[in-house]
Amino acid sequence: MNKLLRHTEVVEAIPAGSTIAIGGSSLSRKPMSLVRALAARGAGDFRLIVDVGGPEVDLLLGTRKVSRVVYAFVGFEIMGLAPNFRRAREQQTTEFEEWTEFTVMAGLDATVKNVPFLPTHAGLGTDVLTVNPSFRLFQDPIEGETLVAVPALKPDFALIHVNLADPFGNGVILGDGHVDVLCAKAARHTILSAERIVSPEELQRYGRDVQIHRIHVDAVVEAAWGAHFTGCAPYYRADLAHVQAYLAAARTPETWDAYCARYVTDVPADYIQAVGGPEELVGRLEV
Amino acid sequence: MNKLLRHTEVVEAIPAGSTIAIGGSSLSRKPMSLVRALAARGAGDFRLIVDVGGPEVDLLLGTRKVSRVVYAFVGFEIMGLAPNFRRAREQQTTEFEEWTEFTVMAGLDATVKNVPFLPTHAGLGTDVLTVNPSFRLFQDPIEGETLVAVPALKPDFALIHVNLADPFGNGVILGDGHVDVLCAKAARHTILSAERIVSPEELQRYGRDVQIHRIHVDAVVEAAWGAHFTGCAPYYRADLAHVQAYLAAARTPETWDAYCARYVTDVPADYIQAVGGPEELVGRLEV
Amino acid sequence: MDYSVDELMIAAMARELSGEVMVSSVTALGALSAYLAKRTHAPELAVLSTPESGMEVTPMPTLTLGQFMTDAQRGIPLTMEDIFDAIFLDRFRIWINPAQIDRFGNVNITAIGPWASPRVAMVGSRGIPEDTSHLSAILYYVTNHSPRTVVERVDFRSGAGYGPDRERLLGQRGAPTRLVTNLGVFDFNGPDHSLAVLSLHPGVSREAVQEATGFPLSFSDDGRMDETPPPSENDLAIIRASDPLEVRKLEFLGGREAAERLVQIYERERQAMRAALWQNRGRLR
Amino acid sequence: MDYSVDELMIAAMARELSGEVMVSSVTALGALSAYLAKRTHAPELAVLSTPESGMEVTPMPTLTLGQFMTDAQRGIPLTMEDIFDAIFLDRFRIWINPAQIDRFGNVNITAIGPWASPRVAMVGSRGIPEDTSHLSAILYYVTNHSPRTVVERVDFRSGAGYGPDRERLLGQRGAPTRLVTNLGVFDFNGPDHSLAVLSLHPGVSREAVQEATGFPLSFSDDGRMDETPPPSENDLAIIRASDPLEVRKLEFLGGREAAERLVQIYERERQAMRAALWQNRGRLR
Repeated sequence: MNKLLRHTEVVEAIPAGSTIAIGGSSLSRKPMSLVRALAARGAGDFRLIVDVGGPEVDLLLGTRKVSRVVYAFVGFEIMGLAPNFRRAREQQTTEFEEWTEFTVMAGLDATVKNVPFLPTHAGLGTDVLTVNPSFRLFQDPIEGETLVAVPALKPDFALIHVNLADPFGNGVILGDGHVDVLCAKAARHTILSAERIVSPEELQRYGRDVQIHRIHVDAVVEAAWGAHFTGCAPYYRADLAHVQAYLAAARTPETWDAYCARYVTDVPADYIQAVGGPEELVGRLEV
Repeated sequence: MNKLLRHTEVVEAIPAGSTIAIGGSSLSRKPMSLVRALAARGAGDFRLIVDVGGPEVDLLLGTRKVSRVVYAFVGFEIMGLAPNFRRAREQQTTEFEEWTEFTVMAGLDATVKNVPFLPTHAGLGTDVLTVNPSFRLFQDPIEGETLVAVPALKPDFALIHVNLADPFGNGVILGDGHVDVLCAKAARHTILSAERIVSPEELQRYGRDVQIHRIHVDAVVEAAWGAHFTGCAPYYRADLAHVQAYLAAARTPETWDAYCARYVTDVPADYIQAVGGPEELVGRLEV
Repeated sequence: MDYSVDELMIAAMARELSGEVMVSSVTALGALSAYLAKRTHAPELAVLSTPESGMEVTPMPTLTLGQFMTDAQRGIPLTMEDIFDAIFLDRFRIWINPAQIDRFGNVNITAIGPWASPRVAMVGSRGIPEDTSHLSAILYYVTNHSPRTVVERVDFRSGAGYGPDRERLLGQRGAPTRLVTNLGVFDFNGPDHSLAVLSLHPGVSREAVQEATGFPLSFSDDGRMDETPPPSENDLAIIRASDPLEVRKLEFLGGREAAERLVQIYERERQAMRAALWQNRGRLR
Repeated sequence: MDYSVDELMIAAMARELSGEVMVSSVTALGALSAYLAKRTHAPELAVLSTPESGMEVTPMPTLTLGQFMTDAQRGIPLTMEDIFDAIFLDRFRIWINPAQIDRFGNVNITAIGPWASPRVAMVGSRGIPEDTSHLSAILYYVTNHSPRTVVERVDFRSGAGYGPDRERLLGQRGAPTRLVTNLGVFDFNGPDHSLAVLSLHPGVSREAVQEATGFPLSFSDDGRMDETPPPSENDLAIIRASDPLEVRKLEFLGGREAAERLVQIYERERQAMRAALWQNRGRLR
């Protein structure tokens, strides 16, 4: 029942070509240590599913690990556009499919509910329906209204970063939950990274903040600062200084390669030291 | 913004013929004080929607306030069958429509999601589909599978009993939530009864236990012991001694009339005294 | 070793549970079999204390205190959505005790007689249709195996057994897999997926079980019938320690006798819970 | 009374908010207009501190601290499901700032140029399709009204304005109702539901706004154009007290200047939050 693994063990268990749903939302609680471990390995061709994506999508695109992205949003919020996402979209080096926030949720929920689709009005009158071939208009069988059929999204894996987890895979999320519960339920295999591993007894003190249930979880990785450079409320905020460095590095291939060598490829295990060490991080990011 | 009302004011605001969804589950956290107030008034013809129903449905049927019931279950659990429900079903004095636990949830959720139906496999191969004319089989537009279309359930009112509420309609549920959040969202008007009214500041200490949000709530009634004779965890358990008295009373018209005179019709305001007074209730029911 | 039929059934039911799945423990026999399985061969089970909460607790058979137990033991609160999602994802198990079960594993908790004009209106299908369209293990038990409970054909299908509807619409999803009664253990591997005896309880003859059944039963071909293994000493110790008030016996009693026993248990179970609660005060309530 | 255009816009935006609805406050102008409305004419608003939580807080415009604010002020945690349910039930309002808005209120945050081979790939439609198919008030703002932002026709419809698709599929559900820019306030009551001027900000001429707009604007028939009411002294006091770091100014800046200001605010906003957090320690974290 003990599901504790190392980053490398988890990453080796994810085959190239897998469809991977990623939790978090833009600059909040992205499973960045797992994503860096994926970005550092050889084979990729991952098919990503994100609702509100950000640095995780951008980093995997920038390290050429992605063949396809289903997304409602990919960006860096107030900090601007996602540079590698933008490049891949404009140069058409990767396949993209634009969904919307609720339809990504509905697609995951359809898988959870074991139905081929869920219906909605969302998307009607927009060009999402024009460019996304997965959606289908249909007449509902009760009232005859025209609705959008949102097809089931079926991730092989989900990557989710939580505040606390026990070794069995129960996870506590203290801040906003985003779509993480849906990702965990919909994926065939769910991998949690957690700021801290605690005993089941301690974890069960958190009541309804225990949002991820072990019956949906396959592996747990301990990862202090595991969401960095996104934030992990209420422990630490997003590191906008690092975001700026990232955005600057993404401008040219040379600076990008240097960024990856420093933070991703060569020293993934020493990432926390590379970004300044725990003390400096506490000083800059703890609230 | 202050939504505090008395039982009588609330009950007067519910027109005869209304469709009423009722929260709670069998012998747990049924809004019995509101139900007694409804049972004590003149006109009825209510159309009830319950997922797992119990004493609330039975009492309203026994006092002839109901013209139609949508239900997945009506019973008294370990204590046996619901006597007035059983009688009304067997004597066909009321219209019934049998649904299932998830399909009642899906029907309410369809209303919340503003779609005419939601799809499911639940019910296939059972006689629920044979006897319930509201369900429709259809071919899904993605895979062509045969699914059940669960039509939207549209309650005019929802009655929900919570542990704590603030005067604006935010409500705390400490034990199991049952389908109460769905009822509150789906109904055009939601009425909360609460064991205790607290300030917003106190209520907001409860984090994710604040399950009912005021944007979905129209009225709040203070009702200590408001779920009696069902239970309200973690405050008090179901009163099985009273259940036995209720079941015994329901055996003949005379004893039933006496029960109603004592506990429903004549003295609804003095109900807590009629069942023994707060001290005795604490002694028997607090855990 | 002395044991009673409830204990034999609980041990037999426990053997059917395994895997990292939520297990509902609504009835006493369900709760005890889940807990016994978890304490013996299946520690990975996620046993619940109520129909929708209390994951990771030690279930205690109870009449009214499931949610209090969640609190006392800091069980993980769930939602109805969590429960049905686990059902749709086949990560849920429940022992269901129907009023009627038929030759092909259709079950009835809705009505005796026609639905619209029932001779006895029972409770309504509850969540059985969801289970019998999704789970890969559908588990039934009956405490009073008789021609009135194990019938040729149910009056109403609250849960989908085998038959043309299943073939056309569901396939194996949610098909019945086991029946444990006070006489034996059964599966649905007889002709056309009909009820077949897997084992008979000690002292139960083929004739006795056939007589108690409303249709011709299938027996294994070699004429030798396995005997249901009795509960071990360890099984019995676990069962009795977790149900000192003997809530499990209620499911075998009828009418007045059940009512009297029930009132006694109802009074006493609060004491047990209070002791547990006091150990865990301090949580925000 | 001195005020700047951000304050004028916030006051104009606040006037559009009322009713017992959740109000998203993702952007600084959105947060401040929601809070101003709540403090003045619409105390019933349920203002959020993040896209999905913190109901019943005092929103503070912030770059990274929304969830911390929920915690500090014990805001009510919500789920994404709660948010979209509120949208589908028309109990939600949000001020959206699109990259492009066109004559008929279609908006674009997805791409400049064709979707499949964009000149500029932006962010993706996010939740705008949900809003523009369900809400009875759809509120847009633009801080740099120009022929590149207020255009004849958007390159991509991330949100549904008026047009044949709406007529056929949506009717009034989710139709655009207001646009507030740095030049004026607009609705969609021009010919065929096209953009029409409701009021111009003090000092803005008809010619100036027409010149900044990529298509012929509708003006009211009598030739007299209302002037947008300036923020009151009370409005200004509320705005400035709730945004002492002037996060609201960032939305009017471009490139390098924005980046520098942003770093300063980012450092300082933590101090403000820490002070608030310390007042509320003790909650289980």
